[in-house]
Amino acid sequence: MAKSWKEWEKPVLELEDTIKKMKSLVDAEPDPVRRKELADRVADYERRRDAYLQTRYSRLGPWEQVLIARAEPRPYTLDYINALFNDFVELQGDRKFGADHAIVGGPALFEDQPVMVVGHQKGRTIQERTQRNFAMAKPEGYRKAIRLFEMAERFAMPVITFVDTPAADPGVESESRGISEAIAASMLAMFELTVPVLSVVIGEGGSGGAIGIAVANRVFMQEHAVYSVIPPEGCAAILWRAPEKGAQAAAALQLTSDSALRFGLVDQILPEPFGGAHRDPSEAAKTIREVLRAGLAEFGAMSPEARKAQRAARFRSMGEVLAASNS
Amino acid sequence: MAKSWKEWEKPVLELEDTIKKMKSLVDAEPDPVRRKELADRVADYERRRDAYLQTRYSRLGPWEQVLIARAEPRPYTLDYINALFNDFVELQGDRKFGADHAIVGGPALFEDQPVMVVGHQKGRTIQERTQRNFAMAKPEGYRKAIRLFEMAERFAMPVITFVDTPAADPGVESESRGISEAIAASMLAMFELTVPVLSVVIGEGGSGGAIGIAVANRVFMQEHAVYSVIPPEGCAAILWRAPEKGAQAAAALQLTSDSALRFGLVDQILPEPFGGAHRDPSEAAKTIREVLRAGLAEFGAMSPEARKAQRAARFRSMGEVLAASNS
Amino acid sequence: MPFRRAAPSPGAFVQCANCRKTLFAAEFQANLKVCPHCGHHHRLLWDERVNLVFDEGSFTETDAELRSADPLGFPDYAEKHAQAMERTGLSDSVINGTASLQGQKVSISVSDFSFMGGSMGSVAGEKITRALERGVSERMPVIIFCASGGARMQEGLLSLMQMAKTTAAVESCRSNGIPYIAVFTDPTMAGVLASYASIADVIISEPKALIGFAGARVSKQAGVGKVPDDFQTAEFLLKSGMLDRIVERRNLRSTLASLCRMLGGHLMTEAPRG
Amino acid sequence: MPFRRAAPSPGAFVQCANCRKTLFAAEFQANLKVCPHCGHHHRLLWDERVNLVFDEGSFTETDAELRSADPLGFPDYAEKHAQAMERTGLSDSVINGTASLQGQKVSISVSDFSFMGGSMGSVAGEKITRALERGVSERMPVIIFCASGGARMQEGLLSLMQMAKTTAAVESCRSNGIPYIAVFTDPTMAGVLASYASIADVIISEPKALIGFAGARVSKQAGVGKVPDDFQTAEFLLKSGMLDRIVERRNLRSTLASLCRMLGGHLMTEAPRG
Ligand SMILES: [Zn+2]
Ligand SMILES: [Zn+2]
Repeated sequence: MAKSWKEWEKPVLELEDTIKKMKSLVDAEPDPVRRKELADRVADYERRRDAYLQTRYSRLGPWEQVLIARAEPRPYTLDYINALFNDFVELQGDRKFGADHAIVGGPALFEDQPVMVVGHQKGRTIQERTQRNFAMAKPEGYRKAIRLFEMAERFAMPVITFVDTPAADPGVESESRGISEAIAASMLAMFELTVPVLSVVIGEGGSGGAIGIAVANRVFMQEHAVYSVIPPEGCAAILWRAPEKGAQAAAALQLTSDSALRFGLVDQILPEPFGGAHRDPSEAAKTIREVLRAGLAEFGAMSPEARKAQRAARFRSMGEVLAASNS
Repeated sequence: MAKSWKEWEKPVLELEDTIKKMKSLVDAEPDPVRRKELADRVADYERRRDAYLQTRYSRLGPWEQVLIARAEPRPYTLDYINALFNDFVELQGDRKFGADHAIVGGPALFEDQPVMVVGHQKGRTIQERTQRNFAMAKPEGYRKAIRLFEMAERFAMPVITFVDTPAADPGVESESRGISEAIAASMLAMFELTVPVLSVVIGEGGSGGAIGIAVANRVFMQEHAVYSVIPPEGCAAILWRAPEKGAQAAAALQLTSDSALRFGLVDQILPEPFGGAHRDPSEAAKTIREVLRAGLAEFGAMSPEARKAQRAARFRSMGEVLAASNS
Repeated sequence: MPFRRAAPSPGAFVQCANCRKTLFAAEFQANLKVCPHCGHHHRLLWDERVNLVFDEGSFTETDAELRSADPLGFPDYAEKHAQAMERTGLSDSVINGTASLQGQKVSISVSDFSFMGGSMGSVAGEKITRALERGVSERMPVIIFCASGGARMQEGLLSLMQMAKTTAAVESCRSNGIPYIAVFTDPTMAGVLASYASIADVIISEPKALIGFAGARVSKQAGVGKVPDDFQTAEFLLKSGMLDRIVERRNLRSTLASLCRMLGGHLMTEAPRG
Repeated sequence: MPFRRAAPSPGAFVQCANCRKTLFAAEFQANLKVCPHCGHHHRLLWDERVNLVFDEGSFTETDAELRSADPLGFPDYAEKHAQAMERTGLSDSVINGTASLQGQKVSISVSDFSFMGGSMGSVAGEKITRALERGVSERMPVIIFCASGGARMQEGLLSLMQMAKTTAAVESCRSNGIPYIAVFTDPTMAGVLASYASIADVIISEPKALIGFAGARVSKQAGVGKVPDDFQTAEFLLKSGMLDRIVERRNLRSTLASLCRMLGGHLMTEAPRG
């Protein structure tokens, strides 16, 4: 069982190192024939790298998907906000208790249209990770989100959310301030909206912490994101008293994008540049841009009542039950 | 300057002591003539007591009004709830942070009609006073009130509030959890209501802490209650750097019920049994019952939109301004 | 479905799970499974709960035909589920129905912790949703008795989505003026607490019930401050503003009846619909 | 009313109220009264504020005819008020108007602390209310700059009622889709903070502004816990979730313009009314 996404990216990193060195040789080579030869070899190496990435990423197992969904170089919410929106003004207060940096949000322009953006935010440096509590939001994070959702409704702004959290914060303080109520109230607030709501699962869709801001008219999921009712390690701990069996649990939980699509729980998988979104963030953003544009057009054309009803109906249909013939 | 309402009630208490003793003499007296004589004297003492109370309470100065409004034997919110309503079920949670016992509230039946009752609650024992923080509500008290107002709206229940607080809690914790926001949001929630809202100022109408739950279609004020923008001691401290000049400040602030009525800031003064509501709580409750009944009938007959508009218009008209002829 | 269980045999004993005192089973049962010594409220089976609260003979089960589908083919799930059905005589962790409460008709849903820890998969989520929707369509208050360890992980993401689905049904109650009262019983946890349970109009809990988002061990590891002695108990949640009141079992019926009468008052007087 | 004040005489000096360094008055003025050494944001007069934020020459004053009435005949009030008018050239603590912000028309209200501590009596309450109502009637965003010690006690209960009156006007903005942005400047206190100021859609503060419900001395006496060093500063309120952001004076114009453009976007595209 792999411990990090770096394990299978090691050959790539080595290849890229070689390519880089050879490229400097190409530049330095005076003889045109010899230069051509070297350039061909570089191109060959690049093809090999691409082929490897394409093969490797097309057959990632569920556990490897978990690892890549959690990978630090993966683009985070603020990366996409910077790439996709203009004039983002972050609004911080929940107006009740505190400022939670595990969820960011505020108004922004998407192709000149005002929208309200809300998303979980991880950190890259140790300091930022601590400040953002590893994107594990506390009650005040969800209450800030609620405030922004309600503001969007008042000003007829579509809502766009980015989902990327291991889980909601489970600490003693979060319990005492009602983390459960905050998550439930956030979902409730999203069901009350009559503006269009679009969500994109960009990394870890971690249980209640994720669904708390993912009650949308349409939910997109990036190819290598995961979405799960419980972290695989937690599942393994409960089922087999063996948290290290996370890989087995990941397989059992079917937490990958293709499973979520198959069960009708997300609406569309967003293909990532091969080798993952982190290899080409602007290409990944472009894909998101296109589905957001289409989604805003589609739901923008609906009546407010129809948007609210569609959202409720979308979730109403979820679940697989049988009916006993005689009861 | 009196320090306590007991100062002018001392002669009454002495008289009542005498009356009590004489009554036992009457009962013990075998001779009918002598008994008649004694009984006449008792009646005479009672007349004198009543006359004293009536005179004394009809000419209480502003500062004495402040003292009586704060007096411990005065009926508090829960006393009136018990006297006026059936089936009161106290609901405690603000669903955000805590349970504040300085404000109580919940659904109850008023003459078989479901209503939502909310009020500041003082304590009589030292223990209860501490538990209720002297009726100085924290943010969670106002947020509980907001929750109850919104619930009343969902279930078409009229709202009745009882106002009796020296002030909102000014402590460091209340500041950090947004006592100002909580008061403002509570007023806002009351302006949003389309159900009838009636308020009764029963004791101390203490500045922001009071108006926070007093945004009603009709505001009643008991005869000996006070309603002020600032406690007189605080006013004296600011104006004259002499908190002990509370009596002067009380006069300057015009915080009595007749002033409030004269400025059109309350709609009706509720006469109290002579000697104050505490001398006959059930009589005081009866007066409140009648105005509540009339108020519910009057506003119950209005449309929801008209009720909301009347409430906004009521407060819109408050304030005394002049217009300069040339500007 | 067996509705009234057999009375305990005369002379049988049980032990209080809290104070460990030995009690006559019949007396224990007669005392609503509340220990006469320490007041501990032991867990009730779903039908004991129904008998405790609602008018005698007024309960009619609904949605009984729903069965779990094992959509993921999750390891051992089909087996465990079949065993639970066998052992409890129930088809899943939630039982729906209508009943009357001091004469007022209500839509109810009762979780039974003895069925796979009361966990919420597609069937439980569908039933909770239908109980709330029935309140809306038939204009009556909804009472849900919670007893659950959380979402049922064996149904994966489908279970997580039940959180949203049930919340949508609560939204429908709220926007249609239907009162919804939640009663937390021991335990009310995780995905259930973080969805329909916590957004009821009124929340009541039985004394000492365990109520929380995360397992206590996880919370304590995650927290930096000290852990209160009563952490994740009903008493802790009351202080934290998450509950409206803690009601002893013997007063539950009258409290719920008062609340339904008052919050549902407008349903009595409104013009009949469609 | 004098709109542009005279420039400071060349060579004049001022002292920073925070770091006590001596500054050239002209430089200080050019730097928007922000100390170049310590970044301290000194209080602005109302017209300096308007010049700082809005498009040049776009300000038109409204509601200038309103005058205080001394309804209580409060000791010394008439005198103090007359002196304040004399000293400041203002008629009361709040100045209303319309202006444009990067071309977008907005309704504005500016409190000036130099007039009786920016306190809110009937005139200030009426003006705040009208600025908000003008936003509703003319379909434009509202920006209110707060600078106030609280309610004006010399108008007694009438001042307290301004809290409710202004809140009603905020409610009208909210239910009519009119964005309302509050800018807290040093100081924003008491009855102003506990009414219209705290329920703006977006709340911005200048750095280090004093913001609080009660006087710091009262708070400290009332509290049991320890008092944070930054108690009742903008930075404290940001951490407490009461503000959306702290914006330096030089960025205020662009932040406000962005917000008005985005939150008021629907006002641009809607069909013209009445
Ligand atoms: Zn026991
Ligand atoms: Zn300085």
